[in-house]
Amino acid sequence: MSDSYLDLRRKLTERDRSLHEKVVSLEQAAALVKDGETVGIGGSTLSRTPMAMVWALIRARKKRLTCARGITSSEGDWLFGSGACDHMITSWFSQGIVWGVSKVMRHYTEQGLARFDEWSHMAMGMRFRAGAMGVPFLPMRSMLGSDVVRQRPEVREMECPFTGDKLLLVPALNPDVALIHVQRCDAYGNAQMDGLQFLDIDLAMAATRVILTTERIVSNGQIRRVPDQTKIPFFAVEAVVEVPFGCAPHECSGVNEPLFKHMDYYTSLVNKEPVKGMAEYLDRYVYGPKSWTEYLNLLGLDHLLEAAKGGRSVSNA
Amino acid sequence: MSDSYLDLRRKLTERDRSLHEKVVSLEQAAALVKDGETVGIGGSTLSRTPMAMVWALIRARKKRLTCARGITSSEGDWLFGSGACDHMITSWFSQGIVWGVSKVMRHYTEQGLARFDEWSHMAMGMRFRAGAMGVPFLPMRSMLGSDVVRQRPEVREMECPFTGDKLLLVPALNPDVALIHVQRCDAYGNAQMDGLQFLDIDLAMAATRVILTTERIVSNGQIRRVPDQTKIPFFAVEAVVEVPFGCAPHECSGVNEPLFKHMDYYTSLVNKEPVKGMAEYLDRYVYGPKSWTEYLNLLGLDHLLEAAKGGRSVSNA
Amino acid sequence: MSSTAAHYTASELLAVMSSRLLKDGQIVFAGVGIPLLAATLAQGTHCPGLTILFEGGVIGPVIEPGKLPPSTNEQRCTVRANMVLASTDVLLLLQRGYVDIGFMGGAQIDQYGNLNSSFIGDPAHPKTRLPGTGGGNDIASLAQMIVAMKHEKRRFVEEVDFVTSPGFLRGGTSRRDSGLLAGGMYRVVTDLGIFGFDEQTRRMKIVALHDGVSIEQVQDNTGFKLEPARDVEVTKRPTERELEFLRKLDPERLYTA
Amino acid sequence: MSSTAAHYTASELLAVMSSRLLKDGQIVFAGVGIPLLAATLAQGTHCPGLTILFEGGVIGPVIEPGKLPPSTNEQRCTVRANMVLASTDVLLLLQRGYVDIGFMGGAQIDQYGNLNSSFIGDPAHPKTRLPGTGGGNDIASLAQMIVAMKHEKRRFVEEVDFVTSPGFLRGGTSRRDSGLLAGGMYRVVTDLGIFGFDEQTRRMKIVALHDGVSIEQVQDNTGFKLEPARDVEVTKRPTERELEFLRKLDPERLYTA
Repeated sequence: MSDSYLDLRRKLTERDRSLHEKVVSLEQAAALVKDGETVGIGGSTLSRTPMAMVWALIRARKKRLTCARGITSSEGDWLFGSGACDHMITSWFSQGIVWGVSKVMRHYTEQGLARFDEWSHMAMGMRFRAGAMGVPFLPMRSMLGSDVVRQRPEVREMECPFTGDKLLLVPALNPDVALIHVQRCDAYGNAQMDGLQFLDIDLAMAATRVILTTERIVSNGQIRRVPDQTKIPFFAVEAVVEVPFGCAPHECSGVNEPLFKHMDYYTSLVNKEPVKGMAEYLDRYVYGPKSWTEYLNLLGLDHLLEAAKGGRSVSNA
Repeated sequence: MSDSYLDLRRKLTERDRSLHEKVVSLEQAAALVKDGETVGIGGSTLSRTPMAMVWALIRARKKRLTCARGITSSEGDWLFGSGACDHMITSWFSQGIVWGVSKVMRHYTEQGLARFDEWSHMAMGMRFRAGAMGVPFLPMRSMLGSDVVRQRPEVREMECPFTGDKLLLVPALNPDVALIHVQRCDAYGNAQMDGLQFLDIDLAMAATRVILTTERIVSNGQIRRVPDQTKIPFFAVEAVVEVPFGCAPHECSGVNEPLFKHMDYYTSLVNKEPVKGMAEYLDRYVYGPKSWTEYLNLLGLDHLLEAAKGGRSVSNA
Repeated sequence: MSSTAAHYTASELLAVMSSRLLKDGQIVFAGVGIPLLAATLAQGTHCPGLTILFEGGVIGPVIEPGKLPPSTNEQRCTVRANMVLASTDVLLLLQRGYVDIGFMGGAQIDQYGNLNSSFIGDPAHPKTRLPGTGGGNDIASLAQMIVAMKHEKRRFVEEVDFVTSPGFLRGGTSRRDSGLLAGGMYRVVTDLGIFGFDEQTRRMKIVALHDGVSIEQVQDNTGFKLEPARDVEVTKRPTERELEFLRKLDPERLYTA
Repeated sequence: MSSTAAHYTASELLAVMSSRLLKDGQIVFAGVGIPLLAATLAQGTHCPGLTILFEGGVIGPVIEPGKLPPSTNEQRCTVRANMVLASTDVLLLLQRGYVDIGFMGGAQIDQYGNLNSSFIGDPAHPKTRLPGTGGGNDIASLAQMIVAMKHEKRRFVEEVDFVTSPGFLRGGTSRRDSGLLAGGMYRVVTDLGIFGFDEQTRRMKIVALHDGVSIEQVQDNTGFKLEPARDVEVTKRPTERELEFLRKLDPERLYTA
């Protein structure tokens, strides 16, 4: 985060940015993330969360990750509860509005076991956008005057040299790696996504490298037929993993709605006993299964197909 | 351009921003532009230029317009030569690389009859983007050190409070009106476009109001089936005009390639005698025809269909 | 008035009263729950040309009865929308000035309309860490606000523990002095009445009371002194049509129980 | 060497010599004309993994022989591209640091590699108003540059009338001191030779001469003193394969006549 402009550029040039195949397994992709790195997480709340990749990072016993996301849901619980992450940078952190306040988030933050830096949602967007643009900050007009800004020594206020308006300058956030799940991409990492984009495009361009998970890998020819649908260019991408239902139990637009019954079960389990409940959940659902497919099986094929029916039919209306 | 933040907001709230039909004729749309206003022009060079709207403004004998565009081609000649515009804000101004330097642009700028403010292309993009974001400026890292910046008293240099880097702050450009041509939109102004977007989306959101010309008007239902393809929201739009081949003699992606033979004829005519040649051209092609369709007829149906064949087949490869 | 209309929940009352504050043609940035119900109700009654925006990145969706989205970041929010765009860009519409009304719920509010959704107790050692602002701070900073919430003394406090979403901050010109040039609290809608803010002091005041509610009852449930406006009106009870619309919209009573 | 290879135009020489400077895997921001021909030639010879970016907003297009785009803002630029994006965003890739080489033509260059495409004569009262920078200033400000141009005394001047696209400005550290932290002139390719810039003074120097060209000939066609590098190489003449590729690409000789 405190890299100089030239450091940020150098990190990009150190990568092989030619058009080459980069399809790997979840485990191989997890090995690309180092302990202590800053990880940007795509999607928002219950939507297009790169859950399979978060699951793989926890299984790989990552430590001391700093994670950043627009709005954080149960994947934040997992990251805190597993010990993979001790620092979330986000605008909102719970399991989802319908389940009330996350007791896991409360336990870790109130006990001082982990840090939750709060920014406004637009500020998160501006920080990724500044990072994507290669500028050290962007100016904005919210957060001013509130206590949210008083908790954030990272910002600066300025008087606009053009208008005299008071503006808030928020610093660029350039994660070491971004985890992003898309509906389709090619083997090189040219990614196309449907529905809500959230902050993902700025996040992808702000990060030093992107790990893509995708519902399916399509041919480069398919991408090239509609290049104006490509949202992330291959040269930003370090690895591509094909993971059907890679957001479960969260949703993926046009693919599946959230697995609400599983989320109900999950929240009641971990909110009852944030540490013990989470340990039980992680043992059973994250460390236990041999593969992501086995994890999906644990969620239940009937539940999965029901959620998929809802996801596929969302635009039928 | 020197409106305060609250003035800019007020101008938006003065418009009827409800979902309502706003289909008008070219002539009615031209009446929405007032003498002396700042007009942002969509597209770039020979592409997706809102030529029909420029044509209509000239026929309506507009005066003292300030026009802004990423890259300016022969529509800039028309605007200078007709007397509709005496001030272009752009990064490049000629007829197109293949025709050399525009003698019309040269005549008007070298004789001091009109002003051509030069900014870098990215600076034009940043100025529209700042306008679209509701901030008074954006920071950037180019133009510094060059003579381009020395000609621009509008900018400020700053030392970044985060990094100490020298940055250029370019002021927001919020045109009174933006003219944008799209492949399709609905009667409310929800616009979808194919291929190159250029600066159009930022321009649309920076402007106080948008006049859309479109190859065809589609139903709102068609728009709502793929809302993630909508690029300009209806509430930014003041008027919608259906104008097939509305970019001729320039191109519209997927619709027609440039009418090169007409452009060859045009450039040889006006570059030989910038004033007299232009007067002749305007009389014949702009003031003369009774309608845009009659103008297209003057270009030649054979030429038009040939260009359309090229435009339609561009993605066949 | 029919017997159906005679019975309604506090949440239904909130939704109806809030919906009546919306005007046709407005662009409303809405949260899920009461705000979304109220905005949809307004569309179905007196505001056919009302446009809803969602924080996830949605302009002008159609809310299907029985398929309420669980958050503003979910695909159900995009159904038959006019436009889906990046979250950052929909939030920037607030900053650009395209939004007439920001409309959200509140957990804790103070006399100047400041909202807290971050911390109960001292932020350095909080009793409770709440989920935080989301887009709330941006909405409250950049648009005229309507807030719908239950009227309880612990929620209506003299000074919030933490200003997550700014109202008029410390009153007077303090909001503008902080650099927040536009927007501000317009109305707070509760199950007891409707509240506005004094033009000078920016303190909350009573604008209207719901049928059968007294000023004393409001004051008893408020942790600071509430002045009545010059003419305190009495609101009209929810109509059968309004209640039926709401019950069709939310048949499982997720938000209106 | 065959007889075909023995005959080539100055433009063909420029295209071939420039293409050889490109390396596989690079991301090249290319203008139309010689730069695009050279980049496409490189793809067809030693750089199959080279990616071309266009200012209009294109990543990784496929250039079809005989269908060269007339500008970098035209739909032909998008044919079979990997991605099409806003012009502002493709230019921001330069600022972010994603571009290895900016590659353009030049009308007038000076001893520090500054390019002028804005004014001939005094900018306040110019003899000739030229079209201006387009994206040239951005490319030259933010990326390592290769410039391909005809070698004429009136084009190679001691000091350009106007710095449109910055090289090393006034030499030494002046470029960096101006805030341009990255990029800078890498090579100038002409029909006489290949030129680089001294690491300290940042003045142009002779890196290589084309077959049969003397240092004197270069100096006679240059408006400032050109020092030779320590070892001035002699370039290898264009091969038959290179020339055939170019002639297939541009059968109408739009850019190679």
